[in-house]
Amino acid sequence: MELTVDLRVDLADFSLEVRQAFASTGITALFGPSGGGKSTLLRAIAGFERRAAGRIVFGEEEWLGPDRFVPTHRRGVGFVFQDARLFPHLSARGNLDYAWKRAAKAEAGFFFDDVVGMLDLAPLFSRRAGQLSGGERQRVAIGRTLLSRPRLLLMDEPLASLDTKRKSEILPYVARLPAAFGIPIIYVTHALEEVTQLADRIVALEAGRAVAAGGVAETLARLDLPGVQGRFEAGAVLAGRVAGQDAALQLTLVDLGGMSIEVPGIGLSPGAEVRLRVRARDVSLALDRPQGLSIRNMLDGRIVAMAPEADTAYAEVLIETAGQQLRARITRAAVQDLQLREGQPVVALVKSVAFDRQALPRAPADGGD
Amino acid sequence: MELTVDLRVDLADFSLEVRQAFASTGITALFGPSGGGKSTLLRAIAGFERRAAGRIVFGEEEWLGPDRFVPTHRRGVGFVFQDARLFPHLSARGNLDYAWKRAAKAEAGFFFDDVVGMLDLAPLFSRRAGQLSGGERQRVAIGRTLLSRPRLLLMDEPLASLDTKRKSEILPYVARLPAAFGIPIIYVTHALEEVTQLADRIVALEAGRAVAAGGVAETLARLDLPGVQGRFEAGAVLAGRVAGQDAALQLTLVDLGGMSIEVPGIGLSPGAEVRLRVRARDVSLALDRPQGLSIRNMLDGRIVAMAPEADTAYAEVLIETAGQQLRARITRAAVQDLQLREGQPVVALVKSVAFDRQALPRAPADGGD
Amino acid sequence: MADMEIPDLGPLWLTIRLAAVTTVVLLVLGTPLAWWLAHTRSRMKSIIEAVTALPLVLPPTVLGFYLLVLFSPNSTLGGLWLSATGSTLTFTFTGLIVASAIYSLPFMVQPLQGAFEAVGRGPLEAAASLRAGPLDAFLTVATPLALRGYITAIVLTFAHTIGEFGVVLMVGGNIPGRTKVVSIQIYEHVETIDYASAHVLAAILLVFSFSVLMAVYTLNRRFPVHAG
Amino acid sequence: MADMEIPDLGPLWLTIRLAAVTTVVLLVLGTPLAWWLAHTRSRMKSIIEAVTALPLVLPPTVLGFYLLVLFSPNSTLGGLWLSATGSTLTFTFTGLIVASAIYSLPFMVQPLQGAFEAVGRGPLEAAASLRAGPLDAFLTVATPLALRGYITAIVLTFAHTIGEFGVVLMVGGNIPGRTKVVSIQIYEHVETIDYASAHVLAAILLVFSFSVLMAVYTLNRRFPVHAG
Amino acid sequence: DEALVAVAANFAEVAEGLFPIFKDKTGHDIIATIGSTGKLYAQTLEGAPFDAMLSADTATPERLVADGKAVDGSSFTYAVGRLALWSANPARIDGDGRAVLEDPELRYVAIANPSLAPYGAAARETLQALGLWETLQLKIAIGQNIGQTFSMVSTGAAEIGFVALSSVLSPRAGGQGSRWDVPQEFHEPIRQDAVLLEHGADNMAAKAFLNFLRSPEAVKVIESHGYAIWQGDEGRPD
Ligand SMILES: Nc1ncnc2c1ncn2[C@@H]1O[C@H](COP(=O)(O)OP(=O)(O)OP(=O)(O)O)[C@@H](O)[C@H]1O
Ligand SMILES: Nc1ncnc2c1ncn2[C@@H]1O[C@H](COP(=O)(O)OP(=O)(O)OP(=O)(O)O)[C@@H](O)[C@H]1O
Ligand SMILES: [Mg+2]
Ligand SMILES: [Mg+2]
Repeated sequence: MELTVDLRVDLADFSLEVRQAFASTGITALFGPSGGGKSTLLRAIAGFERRAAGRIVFGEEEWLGPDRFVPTHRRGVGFVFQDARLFPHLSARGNLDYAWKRAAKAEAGFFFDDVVGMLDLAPLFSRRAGQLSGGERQRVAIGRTLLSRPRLLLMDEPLASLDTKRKSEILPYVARLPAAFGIPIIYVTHALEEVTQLADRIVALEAGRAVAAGGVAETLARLDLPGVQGRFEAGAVLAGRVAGQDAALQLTLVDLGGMSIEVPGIGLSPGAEVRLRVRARDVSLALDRPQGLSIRNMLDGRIVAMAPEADTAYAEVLIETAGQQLRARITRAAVQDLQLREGQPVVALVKSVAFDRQALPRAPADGGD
Repeated sequence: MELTVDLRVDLADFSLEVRQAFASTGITALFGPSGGGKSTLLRAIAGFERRAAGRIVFGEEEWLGPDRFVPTHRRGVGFVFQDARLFPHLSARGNLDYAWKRAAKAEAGFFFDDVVGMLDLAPLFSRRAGQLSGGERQRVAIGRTLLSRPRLLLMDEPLASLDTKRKSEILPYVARLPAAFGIPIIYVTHALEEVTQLADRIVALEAGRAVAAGGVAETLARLDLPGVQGRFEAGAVLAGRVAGQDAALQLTLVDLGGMSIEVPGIGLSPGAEVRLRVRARDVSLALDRPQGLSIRNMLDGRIVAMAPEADTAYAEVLIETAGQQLRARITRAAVQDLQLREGQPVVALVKSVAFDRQALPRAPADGGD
Repeated sequence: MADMEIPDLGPLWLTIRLAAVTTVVLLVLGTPLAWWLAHTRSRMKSIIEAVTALPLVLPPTVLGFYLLVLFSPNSTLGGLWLSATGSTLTFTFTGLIVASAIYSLPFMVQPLQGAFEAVGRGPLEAAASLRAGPLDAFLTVATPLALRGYITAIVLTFAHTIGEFGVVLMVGGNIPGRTKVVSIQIYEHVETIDYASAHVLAAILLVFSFSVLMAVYTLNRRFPVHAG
Repeated sequence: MADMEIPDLGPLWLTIRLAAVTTVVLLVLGTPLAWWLAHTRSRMKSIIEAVTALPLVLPPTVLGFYLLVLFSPNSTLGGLWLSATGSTLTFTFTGLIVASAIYSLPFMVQPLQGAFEAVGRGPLEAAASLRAGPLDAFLTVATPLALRGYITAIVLTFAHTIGEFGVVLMVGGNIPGRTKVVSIQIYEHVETIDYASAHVLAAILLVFSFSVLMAVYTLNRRFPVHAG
Repeated sequence: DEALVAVAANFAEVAEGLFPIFKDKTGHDIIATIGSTGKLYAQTLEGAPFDAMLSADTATPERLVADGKAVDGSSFTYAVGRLALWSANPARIDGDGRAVLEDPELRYVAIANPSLAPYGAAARETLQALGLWETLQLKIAIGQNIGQTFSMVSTGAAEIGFVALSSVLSPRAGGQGSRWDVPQEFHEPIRQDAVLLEHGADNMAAKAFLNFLRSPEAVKVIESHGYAIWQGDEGRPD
């Protein structure tokens, strides 16, 4: 069910004004600087923000309208809060049961154990919220929300307090939720890595306005996004199809439409669509194909745009390769040395290890971008 | 003043047992998986944990002993909490003033404006805690703690809720605190990036025990650390001295002891010691020096160790170069193709952009590692 | 100080019944009022809050006097009640309950309101996001989190109703078996210089109340709810 | 209902003084007790909590009687007091304050304890890390965060002391200008069937109390402290 | 039959002694509700189901008759109270009360509230008669009724006080202390009137009880408690 939002929220020194449709499947990343209004938008969608005016429609249901306000518990949204908000009077187990008891249970009961297992919650069962570490609290909160089987999942920086290892365990699970249970997710995060690993679409919020929205690939490829995020993490997303597997070396061959590259093994059958994020800082350029290098992915392409960044050592280079766009971030010194110009053919070198390990299948039902 | 800790804290299902000295200058990263006991240790040092038994000595002062318990406010520690803990009855400004009024003020008053400016707090002054976004709350909390001018600064994941841009603005400031005010910092984080950009030393906590401790370079170079962190972010740290600047191209030349590399301009005068973190995934290997490449840093070295990772596509390669160690993470496919062996001479290719932008001077007074 | 025989315990049971019923009635009525006061932004809030506390400032006998006038079959309210129920509000157990409830209202409402305000919206939002409807969230989240407020409210209401006698005496008329509660009985013993009986009754009352209170507080410690 | 002339207002001022002083005394004594109860892990806690509520369960006059025994110069306490201060506790304003404070203790302690428990340790830890000593943290953090509890406690104590007269009457001896408070005065008017004067005095008392309460609640709304 | 009789608190003990005798004699049950006269009046006015009232004064029955709440002509004086100056300390009062009242060491003298209790009014008249009312003003502690006044004295809070002789003579009081029986010419007689209320106009038990109060049997009991019997306006009781 699609969620369309045409909202205005006026707070003391801040106003949010967003008109946006959120696709009915997959994950939409809500992305943007701190104080941009991400939590406010999420709260309005959940029905926590009584100051919200406008319209919210989810599928056939009008949640907010001129004379209508559907309360949260009737919206069936799940909300993972920035501060976990566990119930302090219940144990971790009690918190999970609370959600589970009230869930709309169509399927069998294995789901409970499933969530508990994935988030490794069993050892925490007997603890109260006050006896959990920050990360543990957040894990319980995520589990609790999943167990309530929402129809729409709103997650406000759910993984910020988790360590990298945990995060990499939980991310794929979250990524599978939309397909597995047919629920869309709106996911607030600061981490571009999470965006590329999870999201099908991005909505970038800045100062209460949606400044960019669309498929992850297109949106990330835009050169003006760094303003939102800082240049360090910018990159582009390549779409392709699994062409083959090398089980021994744990590599997957991905066909980008004519050209192929190797990525660390992702267990997908040939033909599956994949999305690979390449950070601009992980792409090097060469004039010719070099030899004897550990870098094994070399993509022939052409420079389509070049933007030296004033005040820094860098230049952003946009390369067209295999009909897709790739960004490279190299030093201005290298631009000078190699005498790079727009239109010039180059070889883009991409370390295969630079691909996100959890590069994920696009949700099959998703035709959004 | 050095902090030595010989502590035991028994909680319901968890016990912390740490015997560790923390240097009197610079920043020590407290690092480890969620639930490892980082917050518990920090709370014990601050004097919040009455269940702590053992000894804590800070300089000449015994804070905890068999018959001694110095209360928090007499320890003069500043604490940035994982959950900001702003006073809800005060505005942001009120929170800052609260700290400032009670600070031990030796220096002039410009410090207040300094902190406010750096954290960009002025626009938030009139807001209450409930009217701030998650990131804004945390910024105010950091400012509040800095304004109290602690003698020892304890920070519990202070930047987890901040976006990359903000983070990159605040990190250098935090990094400068120990030198500028002569206070040591113990800094809890999950993000290895923050560790390398900030820390002089690491203490890794796992299941309540310190599993690794020492200088950032040595500790990160250890191959067993990935267990704590996940392999994706592992790397090594190179120490060097500024050799020169190229103002036009915004590059700084760093001498690693014989070999030199270029990093994005860091405004330091020649001779200054610097520390550069190189992530294993950013290092490529070549058999010979290649030509026509945008990668400009090529370090001659020798493979000292090689560890293929079972179940993944990767191999970790430890390289000795300029008397220091560098780690490379390349595919096992590349190891095969290039026929790499221990002892073999190789060229390590490091994209200069792969250096952390905020590579920072080591605190001058620091002789700890 | 002559005879130490056990005095008539009828009034004690009547008192316990009165205190229990009053507490329950006030729980039922005071909870929504306290909830409303804790969450409303209405301009009426301060006025209602002030009115809620007013029964306290009148001397009990005087409040009792006004309630007597209000409840009397001669008055509109009392007349309506009489024709609706067939019995009067004055000099009946029902009337005692109504009077006690009015007098003890602030003891119920004020602590509850404070507790609900301290709980805040956060946990309720969390509950709503887990499909708990308002009543569900109230019962399963707000109530346990406001437990300390409930204990305060119940203890103050219950204890105060046990000890109160000014209002009860006036409205109830001290009729044995119907409206003669133990506080009046003790009072009478003191007034009629039967100190021995007064001591015995007071001791029984204190021991009983102490036991109830201890039980309440011990249970509360055993199953604590902490906000921190 | 004859003469509508304004009755003697002396007792009203005395009452207000008594209520104010009692409230202040209880603030001073009740705060540390409530604080201790909120934070202790002592086994004594439940017992002290129960004892704190006990004054309520005795009828005021009866409590007054026992206090009279306790305060009388023939008793140890009363005798000590007499030799130490040169005046008795009975039939004096000081004695009234002590008696009122004992009786109203639960109204002060219980709401405060609840409020302190709701504040929790978090904000206090934050304050300590900003170099605030315990007293400082208490005054600048715990107190404002427990404001709602203070308001409840002060309102209940103040209002109840104004309305109370059983204890006051017994211990104070109703001496004009010294211990004759307005509640006794109204009571007298009702007892002597001088309803007109009773009405006037009750109205004055209600209007005064309502104004004070309104002011308190309105100020509280103007400068609110919310936990959420 | 059964009757609900409102009894002034000071007479409660006597009344309770009379009920069993009355029951033996007539078979009627009397249930007593005890309270201050003012309270009982207000309650009667508001419809309390009292059948008869043993008031502590004469004014209240008169007023009830005027209000139409009591049967006209049914009121009579069932007892006359005796005032005593009493101290719990056996050595405090020696003979005439004047000496102790004038004693500068005296801290407090307790009296009942003159505007509420007839005993209080009598105490005031006594002090006025002795010429001490003005000088003792700041030493007078006032109890709301004669029972409270007795409490004040018996606890020692007030060294002396004007209480009901019936209280002092009561076996409950323990027979200790010292007293001065105030001569009856010092004050108006403390007449306590009984009246049949409208509610009990047809109540046989109530009527019978009022009659019983005047029987020699009852009079004996009443007198034994320290009350006198009203002999009519012409003659004072001894
Ligand atoms: N109740 C409120 N009253 C007034 N202003 C508010 C209120 N809540 C939030 N704001 C302001 O609205 C803006 C948006 O806040 P919001 O919490 O939506 O940001 P965010 O994008 O979630 O940021 P973060 O990433 O830091 O959590 C902020 O500037 C914040 O200060
Ligand atoms: N009050 C308590 N009682 C019992 N167990 C506790 C208590 N506080 C923490 N724990 C447990 O102690 C362990 C360490 O907690 P701690 O908060 O120190 O972890 P942490 O390293 O800070 O983790 P995170 O990164 O998630 O914040 C956890 O397993 C936690 O569940
Ligand atoms: Mg937010
Ligand atoms: Mg922690």
